[in-house]
Amino acid sequence: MKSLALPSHEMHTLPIEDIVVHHEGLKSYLFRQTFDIEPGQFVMLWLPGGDEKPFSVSDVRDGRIEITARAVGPFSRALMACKVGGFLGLRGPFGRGFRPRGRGLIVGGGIGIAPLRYLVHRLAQDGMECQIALGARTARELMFAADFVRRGARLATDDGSLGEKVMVLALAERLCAAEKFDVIYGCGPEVLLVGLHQLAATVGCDCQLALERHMKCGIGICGSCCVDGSGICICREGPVLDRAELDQVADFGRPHRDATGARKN
Amino acid sequence: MKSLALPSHEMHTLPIEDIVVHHEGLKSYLFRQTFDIEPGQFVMLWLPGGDEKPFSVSDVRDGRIEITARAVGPFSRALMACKVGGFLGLRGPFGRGFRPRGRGLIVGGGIGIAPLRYLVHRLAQDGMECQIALGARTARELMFAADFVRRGARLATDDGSLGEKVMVLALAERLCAAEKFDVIYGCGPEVLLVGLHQLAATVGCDCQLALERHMKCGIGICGSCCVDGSGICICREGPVLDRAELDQVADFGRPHRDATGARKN
Amino acid sequence: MNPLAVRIAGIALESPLVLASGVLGTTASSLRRVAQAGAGAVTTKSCSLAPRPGHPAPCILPWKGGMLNAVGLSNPGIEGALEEITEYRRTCRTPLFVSIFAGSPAEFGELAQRVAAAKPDLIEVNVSCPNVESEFGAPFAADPAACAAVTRAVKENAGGIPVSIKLASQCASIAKMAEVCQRSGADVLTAINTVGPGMWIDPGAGRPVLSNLVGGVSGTAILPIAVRAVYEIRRAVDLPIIGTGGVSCAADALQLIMAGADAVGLGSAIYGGGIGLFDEINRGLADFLQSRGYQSLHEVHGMAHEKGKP
Amino acid sequence: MNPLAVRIAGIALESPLVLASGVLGTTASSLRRVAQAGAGAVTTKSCSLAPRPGHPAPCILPWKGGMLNAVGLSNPGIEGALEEITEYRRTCRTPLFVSIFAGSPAEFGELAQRVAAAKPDLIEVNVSCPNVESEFGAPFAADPAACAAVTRAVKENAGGIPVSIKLASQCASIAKMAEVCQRSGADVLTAINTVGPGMWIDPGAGRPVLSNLVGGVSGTAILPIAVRAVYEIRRAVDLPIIGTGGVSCAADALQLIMAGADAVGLGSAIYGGGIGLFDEINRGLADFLQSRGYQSLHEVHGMAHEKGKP
Ligand SMILES: Cc1cc2nc3c(=O)[nH]c(=O)nc-3n(C[C@H](O)[C@H](O)[C@H](O)COP(=O)(O)OP(=O)(O)OC[C@H]3O[C@@H](n4cnc5c(N)ncnc54)[C@H](O)[C@@H]3O)c2cc1C
Ligand SMILES: Cc1cc2nc3c(=O)[nH]c(=O)nc-3n(C[C@H](O)[C@H](O)[C@H](O)COP(=O)(O)OP(=O)(O)OC[C@H]3O[C@@H](n4cnc5c(N)ncnc54)[C@H](O)[C@@H]3O)c2cc1C
Ligand SMILES: Cc1cc2nc3c(=O)[nH]c(=O)nc-3n(C[C@H](O)[C@H](O)[C@H](O)COP(=O)(O)O)c2cc1C
Ligand SMILES: Cc1cc2nc3c(=O)[nH]c(=O)nc-3n(C[C@H](O)[C@H](O)[C@H](O)COP(=O)(O)O)c2cc1C
Ligand code: FES
Ligand code: FES
Repeated sequence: MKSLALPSHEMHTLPIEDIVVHHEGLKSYLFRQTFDIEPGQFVMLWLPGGDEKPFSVSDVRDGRIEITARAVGPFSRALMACKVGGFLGLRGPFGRGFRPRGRGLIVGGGIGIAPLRYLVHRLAQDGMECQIALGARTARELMFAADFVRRGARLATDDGSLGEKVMVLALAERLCAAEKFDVIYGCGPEVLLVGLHQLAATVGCDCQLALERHMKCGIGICGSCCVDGSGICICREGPVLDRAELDQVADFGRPHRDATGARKN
Repeated sequence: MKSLALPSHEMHTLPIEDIVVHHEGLKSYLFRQTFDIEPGQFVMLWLPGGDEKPFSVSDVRDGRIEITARAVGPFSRALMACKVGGFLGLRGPFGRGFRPRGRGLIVGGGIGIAPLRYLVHRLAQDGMECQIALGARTARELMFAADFVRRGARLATDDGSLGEKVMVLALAERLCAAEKFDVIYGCGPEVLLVGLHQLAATVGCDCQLALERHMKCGIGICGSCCVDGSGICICREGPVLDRAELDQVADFGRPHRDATGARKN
Repeated sequence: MNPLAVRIAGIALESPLVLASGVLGTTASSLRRVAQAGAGAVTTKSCSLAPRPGHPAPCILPWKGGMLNAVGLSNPGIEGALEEITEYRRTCRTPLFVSIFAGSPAEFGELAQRVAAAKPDLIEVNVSCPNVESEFGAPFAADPAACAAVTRAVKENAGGIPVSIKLASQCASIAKMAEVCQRSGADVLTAINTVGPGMWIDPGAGRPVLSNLVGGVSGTAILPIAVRAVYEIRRAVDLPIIGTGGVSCAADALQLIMAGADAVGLGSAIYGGGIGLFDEINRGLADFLQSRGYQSLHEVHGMAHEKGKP
Repeated sequence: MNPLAVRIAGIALESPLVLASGVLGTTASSLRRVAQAGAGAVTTKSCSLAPRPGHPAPCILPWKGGMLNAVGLSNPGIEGALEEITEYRRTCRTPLFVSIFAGSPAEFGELAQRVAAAKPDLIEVNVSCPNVESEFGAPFAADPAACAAVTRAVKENAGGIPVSIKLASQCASIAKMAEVCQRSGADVLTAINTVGPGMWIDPGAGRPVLSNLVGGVSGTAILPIAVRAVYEIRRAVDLPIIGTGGVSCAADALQLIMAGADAVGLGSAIYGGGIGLFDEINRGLADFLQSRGYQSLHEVHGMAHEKGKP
């Protein structure tokens, strides 16, 4: 007679211990670490009295969890207004993160760079080799650039303000032509992920790509994050899917669903 | 943020595997052992569709739990009518049992002999020495006599039909005069227990005596088993109390309470 | 013979376990996935005529005793729902129950008619939503007359598809409500919906967590209330019952079945057990039957009502 | 200054934690023991004019989500209760709340008068018992007029001793009930009593376990319902509230306090935690206050009602 498991997703209401301002609309928030979380997993971040949204972790070090957010709408703008000492609610860890193995190619675009930073740190810690290719619209959107460059990352921007003026997918293709990887780890706009999925198929390696879908519960109950096709929950079995799992995602790279559950067109 | 402990008192509904008939109003019931229970602890025994009452365990061996009951009223009479294969509900273990230490004198009267049988077996198993004195009204009320005699027990009956024709307390006093014990373990009518408590004080040893009070819940909630004085719950901190604890029982050997909570006079 | 096979209102289920409405029930793909995991039938998230985004997160909160939710009946509206129903039908044979809700009997009738065209196996009527025509916006589920009107409106428009009314425990007498529904033409009853409502305050923030402040209580916390509700309904009427509320293991499901449920809904516990729970509970039920020498679930159905010794 | 000291209706409590009625509350000795364990006040088991043996066991059943009970209001009657009250008073200074119940307003008045003579600190009125004068034997707690009549009858006979009405969540609106009680003279409100009722069937026996078949649900399962009830009551009236239901740790107690409770009842959780729980929760509350830099509980009292950012 098994009983309902106790939730591992209790609210951890914690003061912001520090804020790193990349620019006014792109900041990293540091909290005391009160639970374990792996690269690619996410937290639900609650503005007490307001909404709660999914955010990856951009680092865990020295007993602190770091979240990096970009202002895109009402929630993330409210987040930008939070000050050190203010209390936010974190629940987690949610989902299934990256499962590092072998030699990796790490490819990120835009805010998708955030979880990859934690992944890179973790791989370095575990002595696993990897190449890194990152892209963003402009230099100021490419956060943590110095840290990444120190680890040998190739950079690309749309306007050439940092690194090469190419698409990050082109960097990735170039690296794949030069050497053999076991896995491509990716996070960023879905169009980039579709490209990486094809690239992995072409060069014959696996991939682990972090998807985004509309999330309400984060725990595999509401169904709002379920992909068409296999029907799996991105919040629970994802957000990181491997190549075979992505083959079963019918709406990969295609319009997906909004808060009503209707397909966006 | 601790959550309510899961109950260890789930219902175990089990078929009666065997019945030992001491006489028509005194039987032992054997069940498959599905939980651990110590000598002196008790179970709540449920007749499905009927009441539930507290019963000690008279043995645990070969993966079976044994309960020995005497017919005294409606519940125990219904129990006597149960057949092998019939299902009864057991919840347990409840309460705090005997805490064996040093050299023991075991003294029991009437149905109070039942839990002492398990205690004697356990002491023998653990290689701890003890003397045994048991009493009952008649030979047929003195169950397990052969087993006990094999272990050196002194027996007494009111009518002299087995062992000596004295009060069991007298046997106990005689044994205490002859040698020194660390603990007197006792179970039986409260008047016997009061005598043993005094005996322990007189000879200067500890005692561990199993009390009975009216029980409804067995888990320290309803308060019906609370003793006057210290106010402790017999179902939870007892039924086995030591000498110091008994010193704080204001109604020890005096009228105690019925199902309404009123003092019986 | 499959010992777990049951039949309600003529619908044959391979397992008594039914995915409860509102859980993983918006898209054809996720419904199909749950069906493949061992559900005997799947119920869609309740749909309304117009799309509804529902309440913002936090709207689903697991807590130590179960779950709280104030999803706010988000759904893509009947158009979107019909697309999913059609797609599900095309790719999966497991019986499909479509849940609907509306603000008035007339709207319920309209919805039923549109849903019936897609030929689900059963239409489940969620009456735990505010009745916009009532003076106080009280839910239909607490008002016998309103509930009767809804039942009739849906029946008239369901084109012969069996109709289940989903009762709530928050009413003066759930047995009375069951009788009213039976008289008004219900073919099946589902019981219960969420209980409460409840509120969860995060002490660290000093604020209620749910964006809607309060939400319905489900999961383990409500199991005894669901068992009592099913027991009372079974005593009052002889309609098939989909017993729902707090089930997370085979023993829980057996409680509902012994109280009189013909099928058993499963919702919140998927959080703790994943969709593998369907298979796990199916196996637990089969093991129980075998260990007691029963040939099928029918032998224990409603047995808690029998008097005397077991 | 003791940061946990609170005052309700002029009664000074050293801790907000109150032993809930019906738990370890029949004898002077056990009440005293709980007081010594750190309760700010203790409530007696509800007593009636005549003695009542209550229902046979099983009448209290812990289950994975909390507790079920159908003790059947067993009590030694007012004579026996008065003896215990006197004995408690003689040996213990911790405030004593005496709970009473009866079948009619007149009987409630008579009980109140007799209890008042023993000078408890507060009389708590258990209105979750059937009203013998009502056509359906429905509990007073669900009927505003009956509840008002009881409140007035007790107030008139309480000789100035503060009176708390103990509300149940099973009513159309607990906020409305609170208003009715306030208007009728209540000094304090206690909320909530048990929820449900619920039933637990043992699958092995195929029978309901409680001898009474159904019982009230308490413990963790009802915490969110209690929090919501207190929140609603606090919005409706400004009487002190003894928030009760499902508390088993300091965080739970804080939920009720932030929802608006002035004191916090503790009952079922004593099963899991023993009476050591009083001390444990007291320490947890003090730690929370200190870690957040608050001087006293008053600073967080009702804070969940404040709008905007924390
Ligand atoms: C697994 C996961 C990890 C994420 N990690 C990060 C991160 O590390 N840093 C970061 O800045 N952002 C991250 N996001 C995105 C972040 O959740 C949204 O940017 C944020 O919710 C936007 O809210 P808003 O009110 O500011 O904008 P809105 O105007 O509400 O929305 C802007 C866009 O954000 C997305 N979005 C909005 N609400 C949700 C939701 N509930 N679930 C999923 N997507 C939503 C949609 O694409 C929407 O079009 C992550 C999303 C997911 C699913
Ligand atoms: C800790 C404990 C261990 C026990 N172990 C045994 C045992 O091993 N074998 C055995 O035969 N008996 C044992 N008893 C006693 C047994 O519980 C009662 O004999 C039985 O409940 C009688 O029920 P009845 O309906 O047959 O008789 P009733 O006519 O109801 O009662 C007869 C007498 O039994 C006692 N009794 C009745 N109900 C209860 C109750 N709920 N709680 C406590 N005492 C009650 C009272 O002294 C009462 O006067 C034990 C009791 C306790 C408290
Ligand atoms: C997140 C969530 C959403 C729900 N949405 C609906 C719904 O749309 N329609 C409905 O009738 N019931 C809905 N329910 C109620 C469930 O169908 C079910 O009756 C209730 O949760 C009790 O079952 P459970 O304890 O197994 O979850 C919802 C429940 C949950 C937890
Ligand atoms: C075994 C038991 C007996 C109870 N008896 C009474 C009672 O006599 N009078 C009363 O007003 N409430 C009674 N209650 C209700 C409690 O006082 C309390 O309101 C309820 O249990 C919720 O609190 P909890 O979850 O902390 O137990 C009883 C509860 C339990 C568990
Ligand atoms: S976000 Fe609810 S199921 Fe994934
Ligand atoms: S039997 Fe209920 S407290 Fe001991």
